[in-house]
Amino acid sequence: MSNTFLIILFVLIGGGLFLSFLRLILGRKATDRAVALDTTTLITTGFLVLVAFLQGRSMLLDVALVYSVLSFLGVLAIARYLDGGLR
Amino acid sequence: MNMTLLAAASMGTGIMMLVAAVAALVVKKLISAIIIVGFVSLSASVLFLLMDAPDVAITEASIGAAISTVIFLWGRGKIGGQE
Amino acid sequence: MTAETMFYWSLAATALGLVVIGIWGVLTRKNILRIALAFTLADTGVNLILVWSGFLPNRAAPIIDSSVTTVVDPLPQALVLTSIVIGVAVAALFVVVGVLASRKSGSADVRRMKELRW
Amino acid sequence: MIRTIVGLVIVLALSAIVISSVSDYSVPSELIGAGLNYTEQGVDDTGSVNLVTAVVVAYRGLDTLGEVVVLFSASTAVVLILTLIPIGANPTPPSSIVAFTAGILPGAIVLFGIYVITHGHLSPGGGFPGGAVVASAFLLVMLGSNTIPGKTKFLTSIESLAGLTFGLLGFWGMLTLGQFLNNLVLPAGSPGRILSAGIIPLISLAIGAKVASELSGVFASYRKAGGEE
Repeated sequence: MSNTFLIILFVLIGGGLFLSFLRLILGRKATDRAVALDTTTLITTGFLVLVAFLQGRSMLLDVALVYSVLSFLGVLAIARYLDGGLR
Repeated sequence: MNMTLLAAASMGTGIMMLVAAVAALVVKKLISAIIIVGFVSLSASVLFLLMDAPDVAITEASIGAAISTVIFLWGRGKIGGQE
Repeated sequence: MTAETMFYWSLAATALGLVVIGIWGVLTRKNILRIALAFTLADTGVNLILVWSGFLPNRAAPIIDSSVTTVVDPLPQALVLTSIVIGVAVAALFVVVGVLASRKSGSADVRRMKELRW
Repeated sequence: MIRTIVGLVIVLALSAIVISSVSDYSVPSELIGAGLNYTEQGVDDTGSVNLVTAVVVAYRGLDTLGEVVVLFSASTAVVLILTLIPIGANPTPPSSIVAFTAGILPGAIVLFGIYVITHGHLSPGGGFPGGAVVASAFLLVMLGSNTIPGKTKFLTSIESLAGLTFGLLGFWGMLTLGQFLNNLVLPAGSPGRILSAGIIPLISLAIGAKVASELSGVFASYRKAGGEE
């Protein structure tokens, strides 16, 4: 894996993370922030996989697996709350 | 080379995490603060993985993703709309 | 300053900053649930500091297989593993007690709760 | 206003103390003390490839028992308060998408949680994160249903059974090898296999069942407290 490719990957992931982070901080409404949290979670899952690749150990993929399974639940709970449930 | 990339990743994640932590305390609505604290927990999981602690990262991910969010959402629903 | 030094100290600065922000929030916020959120932030920061204290750069995660020769210290990680789960149980207790106190005083503002005043 | 200033002063003093205490500290390169001992002899002593699980369950197993007791008392306090003082509310029914998803996914999530628990000595995981994953599956069931789970007594019995199993496994080591929670009452096996590392997988199962049932009990009491009145 060449260094150029790695740098391009880091810049892409970091840029996407930063843009969705801006929406998370500056978002007008709570729904904007919830969608931004979902996007951030997806991009960060990609970053966790990249870290596992850099260290060359496949067992670190378990962390990304847990997050991709459970982050859906957190966003679902927030959506259910904004919808009027969970009260 | 790898160390430079890791340093950049840890510094970027740390700065975003601190900004989000301040934002969670000064933002107006409580529901937004709960969502932003979810992001802080996610960043903490990334930092744990960068610190070679996959066990701690997996625990933080499984707790911070759903369970702690739901606990605070429940409290917000019980207390009501005032801030 | 090498990249390794920056990596090491940026992790420490993040953890310390999180603890400081959390304590500041606990001391100055007024809503009881906002105080609980600040408490959770400080909890996360303390966990980061504990894991950082056993971290050595350029080593591998403490799971031994054929490709690994040197690993980081597993003892702080084992402590933090239980600390996270206990932290969320304590946060649940905090939220329940806060909800009950706000029901009693009629508001989520800690300035109106006589028992929690400082 | 005075509160903000006092808070800032306290926080700045705290950070000054911490920064001055680590100012002459450099990046370490060697392990010392107990960490060195654990990393050198951990696999031979316990048969567990994952050293963190070895420390949690075998070397510091008694501390883990105490921490499980702390978790138990915290969750019991939550359930007790919410049982004594009902707080009324009425949840709205979920949309059909959420209800459909909550019918399919929990089985897969529980299966994944059991994988995380039982592979705790081979890969990242163990009782605490696996129990949290299983509790999340219970949470998804509650998010997708409008009804209150009426019978949550089996949660209490699972919890007590898991705690009893932990204690009995500890006493097994005391009876046969003369040491509480001795790991090697079962053979250590070859490291890297699923059936190895003595009683570490059994204790992981007990911890996972206890964490999962305690967190699920907290959620069930939340929903019950919301349904009455």
